[in-house]
Amino acid sequence: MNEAWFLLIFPLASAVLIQLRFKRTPNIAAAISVTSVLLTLLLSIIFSHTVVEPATFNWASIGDFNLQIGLQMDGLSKGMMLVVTGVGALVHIFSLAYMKDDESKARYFCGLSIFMFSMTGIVLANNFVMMFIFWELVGFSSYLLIGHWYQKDSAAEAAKKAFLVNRIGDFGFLIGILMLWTLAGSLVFDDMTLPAQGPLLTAAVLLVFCGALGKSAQFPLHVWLPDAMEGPTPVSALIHAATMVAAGVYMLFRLQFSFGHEGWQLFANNAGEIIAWVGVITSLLAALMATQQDDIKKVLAYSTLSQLGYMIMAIGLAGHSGDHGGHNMAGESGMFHLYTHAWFKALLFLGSGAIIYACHHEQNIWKMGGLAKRMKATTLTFAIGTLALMAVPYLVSGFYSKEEILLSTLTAEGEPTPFFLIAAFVAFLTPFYMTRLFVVTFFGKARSHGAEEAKEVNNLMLLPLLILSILAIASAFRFGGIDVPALFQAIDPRAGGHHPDSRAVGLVMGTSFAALLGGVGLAFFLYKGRDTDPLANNALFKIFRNKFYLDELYLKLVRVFQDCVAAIIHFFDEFIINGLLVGGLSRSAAGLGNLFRRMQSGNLQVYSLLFGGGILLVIYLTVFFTR
Amino acid sequence: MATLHEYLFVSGLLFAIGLAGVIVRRNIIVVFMCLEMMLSAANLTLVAFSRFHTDPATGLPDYNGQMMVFFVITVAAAEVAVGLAIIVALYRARQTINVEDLTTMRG
Amino acid sequence: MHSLAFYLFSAIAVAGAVCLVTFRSPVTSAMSMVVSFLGLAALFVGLNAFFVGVIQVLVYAGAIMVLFIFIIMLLDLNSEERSKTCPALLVASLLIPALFMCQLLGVLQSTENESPKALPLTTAAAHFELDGKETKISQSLKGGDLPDVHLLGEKLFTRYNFPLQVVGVLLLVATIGVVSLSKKGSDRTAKPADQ
Amino acid sequence: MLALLILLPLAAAIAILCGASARRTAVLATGASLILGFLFAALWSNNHDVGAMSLEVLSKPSISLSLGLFDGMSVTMMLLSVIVAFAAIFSGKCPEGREKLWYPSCLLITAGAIGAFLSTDLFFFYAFHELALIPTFLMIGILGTGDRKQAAWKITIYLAFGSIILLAGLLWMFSASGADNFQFTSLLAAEIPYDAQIGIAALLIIGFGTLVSLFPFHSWAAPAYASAPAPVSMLHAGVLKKFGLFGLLRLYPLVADGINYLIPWLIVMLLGNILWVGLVTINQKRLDTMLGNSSVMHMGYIFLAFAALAEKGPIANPIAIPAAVVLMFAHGISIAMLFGLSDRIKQATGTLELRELGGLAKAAPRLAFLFGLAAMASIGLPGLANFSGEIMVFLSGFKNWVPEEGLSPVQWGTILALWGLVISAVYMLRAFRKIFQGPVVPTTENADDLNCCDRMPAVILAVALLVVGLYPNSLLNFLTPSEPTNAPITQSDN
Repeated sequence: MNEAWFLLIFPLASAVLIQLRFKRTPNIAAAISVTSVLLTLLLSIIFSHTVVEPATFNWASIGDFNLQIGLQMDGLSKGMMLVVTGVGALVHIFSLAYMKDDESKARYFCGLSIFMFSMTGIVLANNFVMMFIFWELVGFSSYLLIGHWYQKDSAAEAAKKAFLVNRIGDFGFLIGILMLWTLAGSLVFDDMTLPAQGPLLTAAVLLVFCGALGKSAQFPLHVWLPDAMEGPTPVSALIHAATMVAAGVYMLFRLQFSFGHEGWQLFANNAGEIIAWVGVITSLLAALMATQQDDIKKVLAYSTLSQLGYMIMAIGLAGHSGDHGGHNMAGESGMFHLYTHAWFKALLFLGSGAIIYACHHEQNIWKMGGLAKRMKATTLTFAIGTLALMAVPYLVSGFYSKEEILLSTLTAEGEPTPFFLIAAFVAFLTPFYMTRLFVVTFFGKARSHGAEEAKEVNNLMLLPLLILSILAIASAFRFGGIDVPALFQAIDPRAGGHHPDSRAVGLVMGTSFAALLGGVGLAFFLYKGRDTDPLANNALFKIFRNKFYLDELYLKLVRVFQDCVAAIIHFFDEFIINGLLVGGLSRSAAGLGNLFRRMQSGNLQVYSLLFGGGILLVIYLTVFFTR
Repeated sequence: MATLHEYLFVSGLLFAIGLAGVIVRRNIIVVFMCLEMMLSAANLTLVAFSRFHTDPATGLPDYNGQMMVFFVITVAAAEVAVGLAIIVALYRARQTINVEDLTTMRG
Repeated sequence: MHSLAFYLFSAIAVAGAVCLVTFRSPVTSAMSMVVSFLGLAALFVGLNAFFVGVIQVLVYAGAIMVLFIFIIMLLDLNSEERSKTCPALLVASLLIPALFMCQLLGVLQSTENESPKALPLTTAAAHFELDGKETKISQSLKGGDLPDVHLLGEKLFTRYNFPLQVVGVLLLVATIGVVSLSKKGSDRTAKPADQ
Repeated sequence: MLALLILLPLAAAIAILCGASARRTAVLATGASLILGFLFAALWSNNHDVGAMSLEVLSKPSISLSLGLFDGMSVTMMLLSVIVAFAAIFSGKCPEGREKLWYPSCLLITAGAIGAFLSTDLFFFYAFHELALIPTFLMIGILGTGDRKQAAWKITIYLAFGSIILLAGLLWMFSASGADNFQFTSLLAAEIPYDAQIGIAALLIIGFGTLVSLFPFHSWAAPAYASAPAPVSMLHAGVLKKFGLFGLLRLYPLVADGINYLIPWLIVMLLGNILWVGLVTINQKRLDTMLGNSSVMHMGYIFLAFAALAEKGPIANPIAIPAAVVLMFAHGISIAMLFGLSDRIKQATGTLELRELGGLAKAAPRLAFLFGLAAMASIGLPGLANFSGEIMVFLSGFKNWVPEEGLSPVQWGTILALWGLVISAVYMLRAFRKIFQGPVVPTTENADDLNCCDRMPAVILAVALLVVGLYPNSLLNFLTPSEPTNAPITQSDN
């Protein structure tokens, strides 16, 4: 047996054990879950620098048709595994403290283990069917974890919404898989051949992208992610910031990666264009919405959306960027941003978790304030995360990856495209809303009882925060013989040796630096020392606050659809099919039956008469008629 | 000598008379007797064929037909016994054996 | 059988049957049925079916008739009242047998009539010899008699042995059924069916 | 040997009518058939000749009572029958004093279903199914709930209508084939002229389709299942209904061209099942009618596999038949589990109205877990049997896609049918959300959870779902004619 299977077996075994045996002993359950994730982390570290044979296992076979569960052990999956298990392990540890007193702790850890199992499956999948299987399972574990506090209506609704929205994306995803199966000749990534350009390929790529649309919460299917913040905060950090939502990006890049140097051609058509536009629009809308959120987790959720939009845009631009010595700058920069973003976004979410925990489950930033004095270590780590998200030049990892994405939005001649302009505007909005968040939360005076009583969280929570803040700074660090991304097997566009001309670099550097300064400065100016949001009554910002009324629109659409269409169909079903078709049939049967009933007068003489007539008829038919 | 058709005609006539009786009579015992008449008429047909279609091997009457008659008579005897017992039970319960009053079978 | 005897006995049988249907009193009906059955028995004998003729007399004219009359007496039945029969029923009761007769005549028209062949008694005797030895049947055949009962008995106990036993069981079941039906005072008979 | 599977329930039914302890006898008999069923399946995979028997009942036309495991499809359906039968009889709660109707009826349905799947003679194949329908009507009409009289009438009229059309089709097929007996082997060896095939195929699709609640002949199913006692719903929706699909797949080679001609119609009908009935399902306000409609809806996927099969035949599309059979098995198990557990919900809370329920997971976590498992299976969550079937159905739809020719009706059907995945998720999650999640309401406050005994049938069904879901080859091994090659390819060349 291939030892790589243990990557899947440990979390699965943990989930099964907890469900079957340790439901009543939450502490043991937690211990099992943490042990399993630490073991997989250890394995991932070992595997990342050894050669592991690919392993396959026939899952469903009919004649010479095989659906396999197979493990892809290349640089991309190994690097992603390190991110997944790394963030996973830290979140598990954080959860030990955060969920200490929860009454269904065992169920929580069981859900986490299922999630680790499914996410590992997505990362290691060597074919599309396997990826789809784990894709669905990830959605399911997310459903479980969002709905952890299922007795809250909002949590139950959010879990349902997440699952359903993902299902809508998967509808397209599966069609795309089916089409690519024939077009590329195989479902196994390594066996695929690049199909010829044409409308079918464009359609197939777009349909596959639908999967990413749901899972990575891109516009217009982004609505589930902010609601998903109803789940416990560590879950938000693990699933809804660092790993699961990145699965869409990972899937698209895996598809591109499996075609090798020619992979970019997949996106060298209208599909790539559309994907890039979807990404950049999501990025812009989410950033605008983030500027007006009051819930600390919601701000972070929208910022996640915005960053995912960046990544998706980069993947979509792969077709423009082309091949440079075996590297595709745009696609790789998207993947690289996924990698750096995972660490600092997990840090931010866990940090917000610590704050929420300290403030007795208060999530509104306007009811916090002054926390910098009371929670020094948390403030420091949160600040590092914020800096990374703002992409402060040269200091933090976020800068390097965002720089690469912005570079890839330029044309080959270094001219700015519409993508660049919008992305630069988002780069201005990001520091703006993060500064707003930071200033309101940590400075000024405490605005609620919970915030006044806040005190530093315990070491079990601080440890993951510290590790993550180190990674948030260093994960993109490549200097003087130390190459952290290589250590993590991360795809790094800077490793390709492709050097854009200095004019382009200058343009990007200048723009992003200006955007950063502008954003931070404006936010400081607006929010320093405020108790309420000065922009709250502005009509434009109201739209942002209300998420462009998209939720309401969808709700209305669904309601119209459900109430009208379903009612019409129900009407047809009841009256046309049931009433006329069947009713007619049953009425005629009943009428015939009535006629026969009349004949059953109970009078023996009539019976014998009929009997005699019957005999005559039989004789007639048998003797005379046939002749 | 009488021919086959004559026998069959007599048999048919008896059967028809029996059938008419079954239809028209209201006393259930007489109806029953008419039924017996119909059975006997059928027996006559069987015996006639037994005599006229002789066994090709021996030239003697075909006794398979008469076996049938034998069994018909036996079953008829059993039928009469049970039928009359039922009539008696019916009469005890309903105080009538007029078929027009016995309409429990009405649908 | 001479045609004259055939016509005579057929007339008796038919007349008995007509009386059975037409007489209003059940006792008279029963008596006319006896007459009819006796005529039938004679017809059987005329067809060389002596045994069947005999049991027709014994079983029908004897046992069954007695049973009928016994029951009629037991229940102390009166004659049917007049003119309660619905005329449509009356017409139908004539029409259906008439149609039936028409059909029968049609069939008889289209099939070939047969006259009885004389029974080749002496030549048939050879078929009933066992290994060249004479049997009772072959003996009486040679003697010019038709050993009706022997021939029937041979069939009955060889080829029709199994049906015979089944009929025996049937009679047993009928007997038990009759006993249980006529048990007085049991719930089944005491309870009116729908009153 | 195989006759034991039919005789056991029949004998148990007679024994119960004669006064044996009802529940114990019934459970013992079905338990024994469960074990026997697995034994036979194991024997069959070693050596395909397992206890086949044949008894000639009528010589001209030759009709024999022939039982045998004709192929892997029969084995799978036999397994499904014994599993669901045991679960249904074990989990059913008989009303006081009605044991002599309840258990023998269930046992008769079981015997009829198993008989139909084991018959290798067309006549008894049909006759056993009819045998199983009679107690179904009785149980719905006498022991049902709600509007039981009307539901019983509806199902009677519908199924009688379907059966008559089916009978006409079968007789036509028999006479057109020129076979001199009703054995499947001799029937399938025959060929039918193309002109007759279309008519026969249409009759078979309508006849079998009505029995499987194919749109637009589906409206008997939901009210009947809703008012039937739980074991009857489990047995009928889980097992007996599959008879129609089984028959279509079995007789397909005879009318291959005819069905190929009718594919566009078939696609429209199956999309009616998936999309139309799916939307009707969303609109249901009660759990039982919702489950009834959902079982109708899922039949569409199996018909989709059938359409994919008919497009190019079983050689060009080897996935279609196994896909259909796996999905039949999976759906049978999952719907039986859902009906069984919804009965428990009713007993625990006294209602199945969705708006009167809520937060039941608090009082009855085990019930919630098992129901959630079954609901997730029905949605098509990977790792549970339904997904294995559904993914293969969808793959079979695209197996013979020729991109140059654009999308054929089957591919369009597959694409539209995929939307059913969203629809089923909508109604199932909504029901789960309404019943088990949210704040606790008065009806669920003091609800009882499943006890050890109640859990057993559900656990057996859940294990079956998990085994086939986690490792579909466990079932596919029965269904592949030759040994699978171990070559690491995911698809054969197109």
